[in-house]
Order: sequence, then structure tokens, then C-alpha cells
Amino acid sequence: MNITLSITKNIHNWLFSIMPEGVASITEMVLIAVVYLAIFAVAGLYLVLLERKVAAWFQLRIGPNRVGWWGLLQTMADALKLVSKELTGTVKADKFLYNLAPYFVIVSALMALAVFPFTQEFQAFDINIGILFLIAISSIGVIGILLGGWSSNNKFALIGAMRSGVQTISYELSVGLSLLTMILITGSLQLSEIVEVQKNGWLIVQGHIPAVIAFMIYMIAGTAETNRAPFDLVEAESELGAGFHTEYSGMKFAYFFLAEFINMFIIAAIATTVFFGAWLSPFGITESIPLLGVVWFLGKTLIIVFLMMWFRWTFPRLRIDQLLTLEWKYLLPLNLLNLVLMALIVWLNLTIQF
Amino acid sequence: MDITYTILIPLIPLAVFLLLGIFSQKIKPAVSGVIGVAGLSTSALLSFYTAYQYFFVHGKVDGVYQAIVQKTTWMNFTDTLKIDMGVLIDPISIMMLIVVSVVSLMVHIYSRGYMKGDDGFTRFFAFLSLFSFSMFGLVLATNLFQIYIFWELVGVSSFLLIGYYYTKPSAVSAAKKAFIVTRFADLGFLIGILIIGFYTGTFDFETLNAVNHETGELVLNWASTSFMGLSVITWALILMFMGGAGKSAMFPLHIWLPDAMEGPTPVSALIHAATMVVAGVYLVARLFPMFYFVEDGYALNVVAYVGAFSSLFAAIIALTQTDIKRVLAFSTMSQIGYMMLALGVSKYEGHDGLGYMASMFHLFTHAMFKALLFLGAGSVIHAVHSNYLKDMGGLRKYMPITNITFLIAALAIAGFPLTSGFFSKDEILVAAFESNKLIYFSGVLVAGLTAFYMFRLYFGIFWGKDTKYKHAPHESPISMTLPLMILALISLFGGFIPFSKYVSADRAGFDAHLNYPLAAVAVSVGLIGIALAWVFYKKENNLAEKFSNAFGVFYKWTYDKFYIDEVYLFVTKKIIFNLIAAPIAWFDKKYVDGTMEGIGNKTVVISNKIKGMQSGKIQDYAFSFIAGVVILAMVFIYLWTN
Amino acid sequence: MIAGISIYEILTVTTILFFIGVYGFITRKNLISILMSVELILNASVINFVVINKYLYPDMLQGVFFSIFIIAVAAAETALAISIIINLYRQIASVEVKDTEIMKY
Amino acid sequence: MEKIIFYILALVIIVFAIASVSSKKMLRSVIYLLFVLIGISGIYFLIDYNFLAAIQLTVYAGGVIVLLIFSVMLVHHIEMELELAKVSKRILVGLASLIGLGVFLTTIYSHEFIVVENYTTTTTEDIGFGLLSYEAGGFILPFEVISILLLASMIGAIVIAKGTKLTNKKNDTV
Repeated sequence: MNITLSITKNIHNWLFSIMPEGVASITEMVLIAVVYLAIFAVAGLYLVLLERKVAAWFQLRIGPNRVGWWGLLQTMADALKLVSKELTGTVKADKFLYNLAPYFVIVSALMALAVFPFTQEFQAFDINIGILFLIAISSIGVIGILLGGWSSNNKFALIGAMRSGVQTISYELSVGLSLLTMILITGSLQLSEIVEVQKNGWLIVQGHIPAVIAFMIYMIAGTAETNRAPFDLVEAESELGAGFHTEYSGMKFAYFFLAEFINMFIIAAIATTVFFGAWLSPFGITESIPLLGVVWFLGKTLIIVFLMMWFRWTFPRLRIDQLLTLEWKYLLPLNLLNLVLMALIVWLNLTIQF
Repeated sequence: MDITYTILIPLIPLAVFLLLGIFSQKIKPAVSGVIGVAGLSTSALLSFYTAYQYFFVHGKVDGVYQAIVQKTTWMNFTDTLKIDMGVLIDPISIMMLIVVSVVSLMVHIYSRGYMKGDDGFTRFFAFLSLFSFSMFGLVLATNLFQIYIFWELVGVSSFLLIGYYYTKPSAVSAAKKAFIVTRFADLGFLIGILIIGFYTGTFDFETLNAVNHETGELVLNWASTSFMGLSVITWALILMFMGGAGKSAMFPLHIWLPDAMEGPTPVSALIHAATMVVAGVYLVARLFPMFYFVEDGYALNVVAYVGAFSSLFAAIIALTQTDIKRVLAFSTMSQIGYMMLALGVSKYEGHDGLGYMASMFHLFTHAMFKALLFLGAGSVIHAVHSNYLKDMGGLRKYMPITNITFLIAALAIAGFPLTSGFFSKDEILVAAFESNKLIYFSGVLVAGLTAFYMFRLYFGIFWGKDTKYKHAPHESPISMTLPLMILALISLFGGFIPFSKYVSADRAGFDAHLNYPLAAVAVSVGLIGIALAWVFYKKENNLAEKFSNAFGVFYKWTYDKFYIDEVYLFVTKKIIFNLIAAPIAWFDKKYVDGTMEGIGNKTVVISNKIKGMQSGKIQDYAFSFIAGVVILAMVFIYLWTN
Repeated sequence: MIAGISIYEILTVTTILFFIGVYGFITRKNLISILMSVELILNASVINFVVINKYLYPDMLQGVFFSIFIIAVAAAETALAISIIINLYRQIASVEVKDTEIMKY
Repeated sequence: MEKIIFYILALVIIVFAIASVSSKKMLRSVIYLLFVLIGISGIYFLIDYNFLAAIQLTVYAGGVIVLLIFSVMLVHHIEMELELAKVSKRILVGLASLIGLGVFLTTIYSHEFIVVENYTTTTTEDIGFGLLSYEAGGFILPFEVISILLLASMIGAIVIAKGTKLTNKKNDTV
């Protein structure tokens, strides 16, 4: 097993110099896990805040502004409140599955985070099938939602979960195919190599027309996969209460809630990695300082996250049949055509490279 | 002479039968009648053409009519014993073809009028065609087995037609009776066939009948094992004659024939007067050389005595019957007895074979005038809706054509000079006189009795008392009277056919001439009978009643047909059922069925126990499979490691 | 190959997995459960393909290809089986083996 | 390190497999199966068949298990419990399985495997070239056959599951 754990070489070397090899590697793993959990928590919390701020902005109001400067500590306070709340549950629920469900969602989100190249050396797990791994992991997340809906022993939760399942399974196809379209240019599934290829220009530029189409499809499908508006039938309040997590409270609810935002972040991060050159700066302007890659990566990701929030407050919700029609009758055929088009472009060497 | 086309003679009625039988619900009655008549007409034309070709063009070689056979092997048992299917053409088969096709055609035409409006019209014609097919097949058969097949087919069609009014219990029981009695007789026939097949190794008529002209004996080496003082071949012949007697209603197997009158009258005319019932005669005639040569004609004597006795017996019963169809039925029986008698007294060669020729001649003429009598009776029944003599009388005014044709037929059967019956009957009596005086006297007596009961019938129907009818009877339609007239013509002039030229035992032909003294005796006996009938029945009077009272017990016995039916009932019901069948049935139920049921019950019990293994669940099968694999693997591992 | 793990240990695990699948296949009374047991059996054999490929013939990939084919066929089989089960459920409102015996008699 | 991971995975696989075939709760049984499948994909990761592992996750965890959960949701209620086989039958089958296991293991352990030491990593590229090669030893034909099979089974599944409408149209109008 040759998993590249290359957060930073310096820390790695330092750890191995002061400890025996076995202890060092375990320590390193624990450290990495802590770092990623921190990223998860902070990113989750501040994405929630961002959402609320964006919503306020769209609705011409101020949004959270009491806790901390500009309300920056608002979500921290919310988290504290959620942690301290009582965990209620239904009596007739299947307790085991009921408690298991949130962890599926959280763990799959965390596993997905592990493979992103935040910068050249800040990547926990550079697996050689990176993109495929991401697709595989994201397909597990839905199981948590299904379990949660089923084990709550609640009609609305069950229907919400079913909708979620249908939606996620359907749109996974589009996500996978649009990413596959981009793989045609890179010729590799490994994320570090995908980034390497983009040093000659971001893929959305290299692939021009089909790449843009693929990006559009990817954004639609990605939004649907995170169950966000306009595809938030899963938790359509007017119909289903809170959807699959109706029966959850306190921290378990928070897990679903956070995981949703982390998933949004992951979708944006994949888009950044595959279409927008990950940590690469435009025209290599900050090539000399590798750590600035993190800033570029987060900046690009946040722009795409903002795009998704923009969708949310702009579009009305779809019906379930419209949702499925959109996927199976329009996106999927278009995607397949786009794949052929991209293959032609790669074959005829029509990509734009700098 | 190529005779392949003769196969069409039976096949056309078969096709008609299939057509009418399969589409019986679809075809309109009128159409089915036309189809039936057309089919039979074709067969009749073919028969006439065959007869012409045979008798006048190709048949005679060196002054002897040859038997022409065309056949194909059907079943091959051994090198010599095989069963063929084919057609055999010789004088008697052609004669029978003519008889069957003419009478059948007449009956077909007649039925179109007689059966009009009947529910099963199409069914009736289908059965008639089936019968015609079977009868043609019987006539044309080349070997014993083939004749047996068609023999049974004829029996089946007879059964179907007797039971044609299957809603009438009497018709149903009559059909069953006919079937059972003839089946019992056919058992003898079958055993005879098997004996012949076993001892001679062939079923072929040609081989069986072949006569060595130099020694004047059968080519076949028949000298074989003897049984109870008689050669087995003789036994076989007697057994086969038993089959013939059953079919031809000879004493004591005659009891089905009167009851068979329950069938529609055209059926009685066709089957129970003209054609099927003479099948027995035809069978004996067909095997005549065997009958004659084997053991000096012992079997033939049996034929003669049975024929003579039946003839007298039936004539006596016919005197007293009041149902006109039954009178005719007993008359038929009596006349067939006449034919048997003639065959029995016949010799083989030349003029000595007069009896054979006379028998065939009488068969021919009898078929015509007896069919005419039945059809006439049918016409009368059609008019007055009754079978009984007491409901009739004075019909000559209403039905002139029927009256005249019936009279012609009655004259013919009574042997009135120059009618057809006169010639044939005269020759029979001549043959009997030359051979056996006892039989001759009984024949003469029968001739007188015949004339008497026939004219009793005639006067009773058309003269006698002037019955008051609810509806005035009227003459039958043309479709019914036309056959009557045609048959009447044949009955009148059929006697002038030089029969002896064409049909004889050795097929050579000879010149027959009237024996005037004997003819005078017969004619005068006949005239006495007619005169007595005139006295008794011409005008309404009580002479007949007085006369019958004078006979007392004898009259009663005769009226009840000498209680033969009751004897049968006693033998079967009391003796056979109680003493033999009941114990066997008990044994059968108790032990045979018990064993079988025991095996069945045990099987059910065992299968109930083990049926759980066949649960239909793949899981259970998978378990057995895996357990089996594991056990086998263990066995193999054990074997390999040691 | 896995450092320190011999092929025997992996094969032991797959054999145990296989027989657990067999046990489930025979004892389960629910169609979906039976289907799951079949998946277990299939997976055990897939691991065997892969492991033997890896340990004995590392320069070839036939075992991997066959595994991919088996996985594809298993997926197709599952989809069909579940569609049949759903259809059956519509007809008799049950997925228990004991209820699906109309054709048995 | 790998040794420990393998033993953990093996334990997970076996324990959850047993749980899966003996659980009385339908959906739990499916989830246990999911754990087994994830454990198997972990073994693939361990022996450096990353592509196969990801396929295992995508197809089994993401596809088959989701399908199973869906069907369970459609045909099963949360309060229903599965009927177990008779105790005698379970013991009998368990015994047969154990004996079979013994036979298999005897056979396996009595066989000498010629193991080749290697730590090669198989890339997706290798698999792709092998799978789509149309030279001798290539797998292009079975690959295409499998694609046809998948299409056929997809259509078949749709047709079967769609079924005919069970409600009578005449009843609707009443």
C-alpha cells in the first residue's frame, strides 16, 4: 500500500525523526484526521453563516449580526446550543439504524474531503483513481439518508428519503458522466495528475465547448445531488415537514445539516479541481509560493458555492416528475452526446493549450 | 384389367360421411341430402361401369370368370401370414356391388322425402354414407381379416342407425341388443378366422379357395388336427358361419332383427332387409369352395339345416305378427334362411352348382323386392303414423302408387309366375329337390306360408276394413314414390336376367332352365296361400279370429315368437349372471381390485410421506446439492489421501 | 499482495464468507434475503479471483477482468431479481418464499 | 500495519456476514451486507486493486445496496420481522456448512500455492488496455457482450417492474 500522505514533507520528516517508525505513522494519521475534522467543522459552520448572509443579501436585509463582529460567531453559538440540546427520538424507531444514519452521511463526506489537493503538498490521500473514488464515496452518502428516513418510522421521513434516493441515484449518473468527459482530456483519474495537466490551462479552457457544457451539467446535477433548491424536494417543508430528518434533533440533526453544507463544498471543490485548475493560480502568477495554492483553491471553491447559493434563492422548486424528466430525458442524452464530442476534440487535438 | 378405380366406390361414401359428420351442424339438411345422393350416385355409376367392364369386356378368360385382385400389404406378420388391403373383383362381389349401390341409392333418394324435417337429417345421411362405405368395403374385401374389419364397421353403422332415435328407450335398447348379439356371433367369426390363420397360414380368399381342377379338390392342404371327431378347419368354418348367422339373423341368433325395426324404415330397408343381413350369405358364398370341399361339406350341411329351420321358423312367426315391419323382418329372416338353404344344398361344378347360383340370384331379387316392401311399408307408416295392422285398412284409395308397387313386391316374394321371385325361388327348390327331400318339403311349405302372410299383410293394409282416419292419408311425395317405382320394375323383370351365365360356384357359368313340374308345385302352393289370405282378409270378417282361437296355445306361442327372447333372458340373467358372473365379480372386486387398490393406497401413503422432499423450494434442493457435493468431496479426499 | 498475509488466510476468509452465504441462502425465507445471500456467495468468489490473480500471477490481469464481469453480471442479476420481486409483490403482496407457491401444484 | 488492517477487515467481513444472514430485521440485514461489501472493497484497496475497489463501492454499495434498500422500503414495513427457519433446520444447515468449510479448508491447506512476491500497483490504464484489447488475450468481446447484457437486463427490469396496471379501468369510473 503506497498511499501518499503528503500534507507537508517537513512535518512528515520531523515526526519520523523524533519517533519510532510505527508510532510516527500513527501519530501522523491522527494528526491528519484532526486537521481534517477541524476543516470539516469550521467549513461547515461558516458555510452555514455564509448561506444566511447570502440569503439576507438577496432578500435585502442584514442577516445575523449580533453574536460577534458582523455575527461571525453566530453559528458557533448555534452549534453550542445544538450540542446541549436533548436528543429525542421516536419510540418505535429502529434505534440502531436511526443512530447509524447520520454517521454514514458525515463519514462519506469526510472521506471525500480527504482526496482533494488543497495545494501541491496539502493532500491527504492521492489515490490513483481519485475521481472514481469520489464518485464511489458520494454514492454511499445517500444510504445514510435512506436509512434515516426509513428508521424514523415516519411517513414523511420515508417519502423524503425515497425522493432523495431517486434523485441522488439519477443525478449521480450525470455527475459521473460529466466528470468522465473531462477525464478524456486528462487521461488520468488521479487528482494530482489532473492538476498537473491543467498547468497548460484550466480544463474548462482546454476543453472549451464540451467542457462548458459538461460544467453546466455538472453544476445542475451537483446541486441536485446535494438536495439543494431548486431540487430540495427531499425536505420540501410544505409537503414533508423536514423530510428525512424530521425525527432528528440536537447534534444528530446538526450532522445532517453540516453534511449537507460539506457536500455542497465537496461538489464545488470537485468542480474547482476538475474544471478550474484546483490550486493553480491564473497564468501561474503565484507559482513561487506553493502555500498560496490553498487560498486560490478555497477562493475558487467559494465562488462556486456562492453560485449554488445563488441558485437556491433564485429558482423555484421542481416537481418530482419534472426532476426525473430533466435528468433522464435531457441531461443524460446531452451528456452522452457531449462525451462523444469531447472524444472527437481530444482525438483531433482541438484542445486549447497554452 | 385395371381395377384401381374401384377403390373409389367405397371411398366416395367415406368422404361424404366425413364431410357430413364433421360439418353436421353447418350444413343445411337439403344440401346434405343432395351431397349424400350425389355421392351414392357416383358410387352406383362406378359399380355399373365395373360390372360392364367385368362381365362383358375383360372378365372372362377361357370361359371362366377370373377373380381380379389388387392389393397392398398392410401388416406383415411372417413370410406367408400377412394382412393385405385391397379390392377383389369376381362375379359375386360385382353382383353385391350392384345390389348395395342400387338399394342404397334408392334408400338415399327415398330418405330425402321420408326423413324430411327430422332434426338429425344430416347425421342420418352421414350414417347412411358410413354404412355404404362399410358395406362396399365388405363386399370388395380380399381376405378374411379385411372382411372382418368391414364386418364390424357394418355392425357399428347398423348400431348407430337402429339407435338413430336415441331419445326413444326402445330404440336404444334395440340398438344395444343388436350390437351385443352380433358381437357374440362375431366372437365365433373371429375365433374361426384365427384358427384358419393358424392352420393354413393365410387369410387370402384366393389362396383359401383355390381349386385344383384336375383332382377337383382344394389346393390348400387342409387335412389337419381334428377336434371332437371333426377337422379343425370344419370347426373354423362352423364358427365363421356362426358369425354369418348372427349377421344374417339365423336361428337362434335372430332375436335382434325384429327389434332392429325400431330404426327408421329406410334403414330397415337398406340394412335389415337388402344388404347387411345378407352379409352372412355372402360370407358363406365367398368361402364356398372351402365349405364344399373340406371334409365333404360337413359344415355346408350345417348351413343347409340351419337355413331350412330358420326359414320355416320365421315364416310361422310371421303369420301372426301385427306390426307390419316385424312381419317383414321375419319374412326377411325366412328368405335369408332360403338362401342359406340353397347354398347348403349346392354342389360345386356346372349344373350341380345350381343351388349356389340360385342363392345368389335369390339374394339379388330378394334385395330388390324386400327393399321395395320396406319402402312401401315406410310409405304407409309415413301416411298413417302407425306400425300396426289394426290402424290400417282400405288404403288403396288413398295411395295408389304404393298399393301397386306393394302388390308387385308381394307377388314377387310369393313366387307368382314371371315375377323375379318366381325364377329365383324355383331354382332354389329345384336345387333342394335334387339334393335333400326333407329340405325341399320344408321349402315348399315356407313358400306357401310366405304367400299367405304376405297377402295377409297386403289385404290388411290396402283392403279390409275401412278405417276412419283422423287425417286423410295421402300419397307420398315423388322422392319416395320414385324409388318405389324403380324397385318395382326391377322386381317385376329382374327374373329375366340370365343369372346362371354370370354367377356360379366354379365361375364358369351354365344354362339354367325351368323345371316345370316343380315350378307348378311351388306356384300352386303359393296360390293356395294367396287364396287363403283372400278368404281371411279381403273383407272385414272374423274368420281369422276364429281360426286363431282354434289353434289356441299354438297361436299364442307363435305370437310370442316361441319365447326365444325369454329363453335368452333366462339363460343370461338367471344362469350366467347368478352362477358365473356374480362369483367372478365378487372375486374381481374383492381380490383383483383389492390388490390394485391396495397398491394404490400404499403408493399414496408412501408418497405423502416422501413428498416433503419435493418441496418446490430451490433452497431445499440447494441444500441437498451442497450436502451431496460435500459428502462426495469428503469421499474423494479420503480415497486420494489413502 | 498484502505484506505479512499469506494467500491461505485470505482464502480462509473467502471460504468462510462463501459458506455463510450458503447458510443464508438455505435458511432464509425472504426473497430479498436470499438475494443478499447470493451476493455474499458471489463476492466470496470474486475475492478469490482477485487474490489468486494477485498472489500467483501478478503480471496478468485476467482475474481482475473476470471480477469486473462478475460484478457487472451480479448487478444485472440484482436489478432483474428485484424487478421480479417488486412485480411479485404487486400480485400477491408478499415476498416470502412460502407465499410464492401458486405454480407448485 | 497492513496485517492489522487485514485482520480487522476480515473480522468485519465475517462478523457482519453472519449478522446479515441471521438478523431478523430486514433493513439491518441489508446494512450488514453493506458493511461486508465495504470490507471487501477494503481488501481490494489493500492488495492495490484500487480500480476494482472503487468499482466494488460504486456498483455494490452505491447500486445494489441502494436498490435493495429501495425494494425493502417498497415491500416491507419497519415493524415486520423476518421469519427464521426452524431451529433444527438451522442447526442442520449450519452443520453442513461447517463440514463443507472443513472440506474446503483441508483442500486449500493441502495445496501448495506458488506465490510470487510482488508489490506492483495496477493502474486504471493497465486495466483499460487489457479490457479493450482486441489482440490475442484481449477482452473486448466479453466486454461488449457484458454491455449488451446490461442493456438487456435494464430493459427487462423496466418491463417487468412496470407490469400491467392492476386496477380495472371500469372501477375508476364508478
